[in-house]
Amino acid sequence: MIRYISLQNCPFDPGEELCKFRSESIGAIASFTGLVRSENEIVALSIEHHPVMTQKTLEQLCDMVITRYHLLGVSITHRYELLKLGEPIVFVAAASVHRKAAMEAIVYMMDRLKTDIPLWKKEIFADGTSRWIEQKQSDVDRSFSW
Amino acid sequence: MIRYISLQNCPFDPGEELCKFRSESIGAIASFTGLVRSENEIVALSIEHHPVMTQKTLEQLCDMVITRYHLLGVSITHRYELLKLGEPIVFVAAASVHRKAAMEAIVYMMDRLKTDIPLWKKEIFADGTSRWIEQKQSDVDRSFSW
Amino acid sequence: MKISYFAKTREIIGRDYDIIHFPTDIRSINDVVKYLSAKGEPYSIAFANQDALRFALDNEMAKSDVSIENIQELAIFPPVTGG
Amino acid sequence: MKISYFAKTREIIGRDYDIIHFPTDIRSINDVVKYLSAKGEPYSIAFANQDALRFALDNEMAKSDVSIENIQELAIFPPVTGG
Repeated sequence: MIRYISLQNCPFDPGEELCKFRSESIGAIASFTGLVRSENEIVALSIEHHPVMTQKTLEQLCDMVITRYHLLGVSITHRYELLKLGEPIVFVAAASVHRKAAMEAIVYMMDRLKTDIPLWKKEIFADGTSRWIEQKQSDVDRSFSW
Repeated sequence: MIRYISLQNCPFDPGEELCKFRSESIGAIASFTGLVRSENEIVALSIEHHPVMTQKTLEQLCDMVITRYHLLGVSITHRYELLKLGEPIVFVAAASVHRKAAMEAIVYMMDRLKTDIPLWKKEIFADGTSRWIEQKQSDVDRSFSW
Repeated sequence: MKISYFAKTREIIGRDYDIIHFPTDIRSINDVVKYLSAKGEPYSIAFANQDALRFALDNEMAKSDVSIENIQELAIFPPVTGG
Repeated sequence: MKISYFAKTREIIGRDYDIIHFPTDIRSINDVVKYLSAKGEPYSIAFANQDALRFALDNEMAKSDVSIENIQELAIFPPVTGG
């Protein structure tokens, strides 16, 4: 069983994270990367989190998804503090025997992350002002649908 | 628009492939990697393909998935000839503004690849014997379900 | 009892946490929110829309009607936007 | 006309392709398969289960009832197992 969790304030490389799964039992690896995109003319994104709860919730999520999808490996990396445009915010990956489990697992993980992890995003603009991002009702609906 | 297609007989690194998407419009990248796993006591996998048709079909698949899911980028890498245990066989990735499109696109691409691409896999055993893999009815069913 | 604030809630309150000794009739998270709101600004502003608040008791998410008995820390924050 | 074989079909036939001049009454892919099967082994073995055969005419997948008129190459192979 491969299980990586990283909460970090420095940039990471999703490609490196993807390569961490090495096992001759693994037939399928699905991954998802969420990135800071240029929306609302932002220049950066700032993420605040509740360190203890976030770490614990990520560990619980990993355990849950491993059981639910019979995974051979799971990986979650999440940034906090200041992120520049184009930088990865979050990376999740799931490894399994067949493709269906790995693919469903990353959809599930992202839906859960959106509503269960105590992280808050703030848009930073060129003039130095900022605005907290509001939770999307579509994310809440997706999370409840599981 | 980022569009990579590679049919190759040498190993590749899914991590490097994942890093090819660079654009400040991209908010989401989903990827899938299929690997040679140790099943039926195989020691290797051999893949035969129809070079002209495979290249053409992969190009058509890329065009189709870009339109269908409004993607900002798509990537497909597929090995042929001899593959060792644990090596990646296929890598697909899709980049989009929001996560739903990228995630659905990789599921769609893999379902199509399983039935539309003229590639044939053969299991190679330790005693030098080999056996062609049969098409799975579940793959045919999934392909028709779209 | 330690009351921690995060994100927008923290910014409105103007600090990361308070240490408050509540009267004995303050039993649930709801009671805490009402008690602090009654003190006026900045609490009354931060807690004006209670539907937009989430709570955690000793690092476990909790509904607002849960008891605070034997709890060391209550965290108050807006709906999360991670992932 | 060039008839190409792939994978298991190629292995049973024992070569990558044949160049065959068909009689004029051989008009569809089905006709080709019947004509070759009638020649006996290895064709009769390779084409024994026609449900397990797929076809391409000049690099385009085709159903077995399609005409081979003006076609340069017919490819015959088992169901694909890529991805």
